[in-house]
Amino acid sequence: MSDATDSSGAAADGFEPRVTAFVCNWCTYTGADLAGTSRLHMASNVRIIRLPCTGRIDPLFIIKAFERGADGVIVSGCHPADCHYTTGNYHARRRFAVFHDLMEFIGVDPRRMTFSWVSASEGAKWRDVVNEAVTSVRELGPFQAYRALAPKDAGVAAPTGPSAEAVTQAEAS
Amino acid sequence: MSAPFRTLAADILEATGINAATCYQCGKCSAGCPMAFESDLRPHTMMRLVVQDRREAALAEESIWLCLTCETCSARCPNACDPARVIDALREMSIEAGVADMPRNVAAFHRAFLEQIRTNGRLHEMGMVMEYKLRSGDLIKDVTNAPGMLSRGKLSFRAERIEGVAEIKRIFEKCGVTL
Amino acid sequence: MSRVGVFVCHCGENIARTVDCEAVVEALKDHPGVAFAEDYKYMCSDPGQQLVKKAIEENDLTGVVVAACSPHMHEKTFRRACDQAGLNQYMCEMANVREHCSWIHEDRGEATAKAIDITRTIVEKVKHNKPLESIRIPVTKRALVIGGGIAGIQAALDIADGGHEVVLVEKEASIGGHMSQLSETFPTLDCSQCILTPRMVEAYQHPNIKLHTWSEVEKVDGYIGNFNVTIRKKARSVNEDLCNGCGDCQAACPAKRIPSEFEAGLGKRTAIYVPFPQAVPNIPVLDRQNCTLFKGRRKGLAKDVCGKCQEVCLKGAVDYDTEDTFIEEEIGAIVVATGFQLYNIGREQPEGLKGYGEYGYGEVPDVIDGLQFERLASASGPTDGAILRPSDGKEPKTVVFVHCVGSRDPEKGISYCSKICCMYNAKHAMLYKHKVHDGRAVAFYMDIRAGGKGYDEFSRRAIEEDGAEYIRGRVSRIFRDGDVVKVWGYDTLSGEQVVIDADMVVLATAMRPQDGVRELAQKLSVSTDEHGFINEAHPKLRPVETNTAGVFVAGACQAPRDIPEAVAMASATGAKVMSLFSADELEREPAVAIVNENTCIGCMNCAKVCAYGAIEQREICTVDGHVCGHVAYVNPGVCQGCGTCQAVCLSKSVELQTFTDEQIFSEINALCYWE
Amino acid sequence: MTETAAPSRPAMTDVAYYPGCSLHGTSREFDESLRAVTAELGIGLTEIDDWNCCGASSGHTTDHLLGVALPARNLALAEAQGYDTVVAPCAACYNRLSAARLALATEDGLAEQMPEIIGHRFANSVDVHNAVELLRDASVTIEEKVADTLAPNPLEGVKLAAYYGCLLVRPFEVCGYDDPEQPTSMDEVINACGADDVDWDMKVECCGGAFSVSRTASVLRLGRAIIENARSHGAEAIIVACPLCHSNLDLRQKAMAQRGEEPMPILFVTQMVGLALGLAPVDLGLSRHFVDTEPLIARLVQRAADRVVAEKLAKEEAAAKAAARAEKQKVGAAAASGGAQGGEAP
Repeated sequence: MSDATDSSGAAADGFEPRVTAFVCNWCTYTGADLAGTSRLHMASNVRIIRLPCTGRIDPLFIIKAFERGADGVIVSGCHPADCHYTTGNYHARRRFAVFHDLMEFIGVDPRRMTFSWVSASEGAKWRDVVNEAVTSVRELGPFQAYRALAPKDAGVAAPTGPSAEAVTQAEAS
Repeated sequence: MSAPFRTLAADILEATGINAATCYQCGKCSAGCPMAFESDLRPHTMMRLVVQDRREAALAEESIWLCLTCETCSARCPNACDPARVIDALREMSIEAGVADMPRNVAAFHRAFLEQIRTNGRLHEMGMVMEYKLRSGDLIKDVTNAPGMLSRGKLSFRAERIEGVAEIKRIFEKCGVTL
Repeated sequence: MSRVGVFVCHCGENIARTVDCEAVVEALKDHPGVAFAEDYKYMCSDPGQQLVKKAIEENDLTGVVVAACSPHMHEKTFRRACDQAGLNQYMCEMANVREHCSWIHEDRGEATAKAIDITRTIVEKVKHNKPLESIRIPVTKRALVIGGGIAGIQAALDIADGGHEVVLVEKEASIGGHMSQLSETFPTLDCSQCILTPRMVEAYQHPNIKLHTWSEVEKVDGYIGNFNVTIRKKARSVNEDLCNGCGDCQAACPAKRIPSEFEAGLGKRTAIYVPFPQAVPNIPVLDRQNCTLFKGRRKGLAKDVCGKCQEVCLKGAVDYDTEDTFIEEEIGAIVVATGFQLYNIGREQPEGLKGYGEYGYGEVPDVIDGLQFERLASASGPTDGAILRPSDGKEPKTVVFVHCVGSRDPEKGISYCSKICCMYNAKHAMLYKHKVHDGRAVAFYMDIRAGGKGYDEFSRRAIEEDGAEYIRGRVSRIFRDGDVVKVWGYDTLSGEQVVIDADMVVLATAMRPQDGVRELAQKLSVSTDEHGFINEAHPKLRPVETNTAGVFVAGACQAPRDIPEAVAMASATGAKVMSLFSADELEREPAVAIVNENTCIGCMNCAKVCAYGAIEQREICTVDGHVCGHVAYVNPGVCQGCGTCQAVCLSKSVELQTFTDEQIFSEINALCYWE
Repeated sequence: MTETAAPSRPAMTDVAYYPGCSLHGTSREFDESLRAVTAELGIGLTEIDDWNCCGASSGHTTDHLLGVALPARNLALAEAQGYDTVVAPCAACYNRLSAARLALATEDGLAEQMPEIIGHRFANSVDVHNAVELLRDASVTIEEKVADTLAPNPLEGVKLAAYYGCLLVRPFEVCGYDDPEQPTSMDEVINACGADDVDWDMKVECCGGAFSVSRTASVLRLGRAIIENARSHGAEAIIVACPLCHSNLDLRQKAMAQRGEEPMPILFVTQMVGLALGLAPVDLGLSRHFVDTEPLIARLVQRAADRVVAEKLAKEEAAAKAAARAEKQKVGAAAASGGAQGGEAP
């Protein structure tokens, strides 16, 4: 299935997707550091938000990102069984298995989401995850479905907490 | 079936789902193989040939026709490599590749056996033995037993033929087995 | 209104090459809440740090963002600088524009744009940072060592010699573990007892070591530096203070035919017994399961049918009515050294394992395991060191040693290599040949794994000098055929089947974790692998730590280990414990979750997902003191700051400091916006 | 009695019967004895209509698909004829049918192509059992029947070696009804017949199977080892449930035997049960063997008769003793009652 509105799909000319990555501090963030120290070049569309553990990731973060106009989201943490916090990534995995189904419901093409495990030693894998995610989102085109939901003060002045819409969206699950 | 660029291991994997690389050559299979005494190659050496991608050697090997399919090797394999199944597959390939250099009598036996099934739907031992003798050429052996068999009512001259024999012929065709 | 200072580092050329640092400064200067922005060549250098401090003081900044390298690199550096300048260190964050930007992009435009985004995001986060104080936890300087084998003894001695109290808990009647059962040890062939016994005595007599034998760990509460441990002292029926170890009770006991655990079933013991002559402490225990008196009591007989041991005990130390007692200990650090047990080939197997039907399920009398051979070869063993086979006591002229029984056999459920078998098989072959000169020692192996100082030389010696016959191949079948044990093998090197009529077969069965390790791990909230071995925190860099702070692991309970390794690990845990005890207080980052009791609905979802058991339920009371509900409470000492609890909190009442929803949402808002 | 003592496995009542070619030919005694025994035990066997050869072992030896398709047709027929269980006494057939069942259940796309190949609808819904399984599950009934037979049980205390061979127990994934290395099911049946199972070493070693005709030399070598081991453990006969094993050990035994060796009778498990149930040897096809079974049977019957006599004598003796004791006591009691105060009771 694709996004809820017709506005997406055909890629706009020269469209550069904005992809937000939620990564854990111990595996993927460090893996991304390694990619840097190994000078592995990759697409520049991804912005990383550092969290202690994928277990910390609230699905609302992802919904919020889309609501605020992200075209794609990456969630990446330690490999199963390698979690710095023992089991955090298992909870995350379970949570996102559910969330993945929820996405179609809330009108986001699941292909806009990338879930992956990247360990601290997998700089190259991180590069591939980034490049693949960016390419596939680029093909999908800009994500417009939530534009309507955008707060009038679209920009950087940050409202705190999730917007009412996002919450209701999530609770609808 | 096996494209030239395909490794033997790949073909085995496709045919049997067994990754020959899992064999660590411990030899437990060969230690229990009842035919190891008579055949040049033993279960674990077969696995080795597959890993080494020595297709010709493996398919032309007489030993694959000396396997009793008693499954002792597979039953005791520590790594679930299932050599018996692999050797089954090697036999099939050997026939398909036409390099089948099975001992004349073993081949003859299988042919005779299947021929019986195809024509009657059931095995007619008397007919089978006849057929086998003709194909293999060793006419003397077992002649001594035949009379005993007959007198004990174990052999009959009349073959049982089933009604669905046409279906059986069809099965052979569908499976692409020609004799 | 927050006043954030932004400091953009060139990192020489590392950042500046692809990121236009001035442009970043320009972009951030007018960003709401930014009071100061400047770039510098080497921000981490001393002048760079001075620049930061100065800026903080002059512009009384409420927050600092350093756009430079990864926080894993210099976060500490700059937080210290802020601290020195009087700004709470947790108001300082790094914007990673090097590893995550300048180093991985070529296009200067793109890189700069991204650098601006990254920095802006962190600024938005810092705006919502709160001044935090690092957590300080007091440390109880007393260690608990679980398991009195060689690893446990070594750990206990090292810590005790370091001047700290140690509580050593052993579930058997004596310390010493498996090493005390061994005859001689590879590769030096020195007598195990001779090198171990002094250590046992030393541990027993050490003023800093409190020894609890015939005891088990019942309950573990608390956290690093502050554990509260309950120890179950199993009913011994012998008063440890009164008993003088004269052994009269043992002599008097009528039940003499009980298979001895210490002799691996090859010897017999009494119901009241000291497991072996050199036992420490030399105080017997009464095995109530096999005791005539207790059998009688279980039958409900009116009066006791026995009581010999009590009668003969001049000290009156025997007491049939003792019961399990519990002692509580305040503990600062825990060392787990529960060791191993041998896999047996029998029909009955624990979940996930299979027995060896092809080897007769252990029902062939002259097929024994490695430990049993140790007892046969031991001078203090049931045969006084003579190699005699169990079935008829004859001296075996042909002995077959089989490597990898269970080990490296995924089909039986054990995929790993038990590591020590190659060595002790070589040793057994040697010992046998030394004792039975005209005997024949045949070893079936898959690979000889003799990695270790003097190890390979040792196993070669078994072959070259002592004439052990090594045959490369696994054994297919072992069965009793009349007087001999038939062994069907295969020599993969000569390509021939081998059938050996052996008089005795010794199986090198796999090393397994002790039973009950999983339960113990649960109590300690440390994790185990699929086989039940305790997981270390990091296989390379934290080999003796576990994922629970303050709990360390030594010896064969972590993976198959030989004696030198077990001892090395034990000493390593000793060092870890000592460094933990070196300070009176532990300092930890305040990256912990806190619960808002006013909004918490007490669903305890958080507790369910917490891997550390850091969250407990707390009663809340009204002013007049009666309970009006429950809320979650996070123990800051135990919490490791993963934030999983926050993600599952229904009422958004638990919050991970340093990663609050507020902070993260503002990051998201800063990143994502409609053009 | 049956209710209370019945094992967890209920004995089967009405099942489809797949004899396989051997039981219509060289091993017809297996068929005869099975029919006789099941009739006695009240198990209804109905031969699958128009069954075909399962192809063992040449089928799967030469072509995997053929090795699946031939058995599949029979399973399909059983389904169509309304059965959920098939009994295949021949170990080879049992193994092939079960193997096909497993392959069809596990290998992707295999089951789908079956209808097309075999020309029948096919749901892979029938269970496959072997004769030993059938009898083991009925062992309680067997014990009862044996107890109820008037004639003395000729198998009482006779040492019999249960020979499983390969195809009954291997591979475990396929058979799985018994331990592949130390099976006990046939021993259970032996015990149910009142005989003693021999603890020997060749229970699951291969006898040379399909090479009976094509590589007689191998068969002689392997068969000899088996018979010797059974003999050395004191077995009076070897019990089998596989036509291949039977013909190898029975028909080839003359060639294996060395001078002066007592021939070792080879009995089908069903023939053994038949004897215990008191059925006539000829109805069990025991006259069809190459190794003459008459000496054995004569010996056993004689022994049974002697035993009965011995027991009878023993009973009478015991009765006499008891009477004598009773007499003594009467006297003693009289003495006690008449005796002085404090006279001790006997």
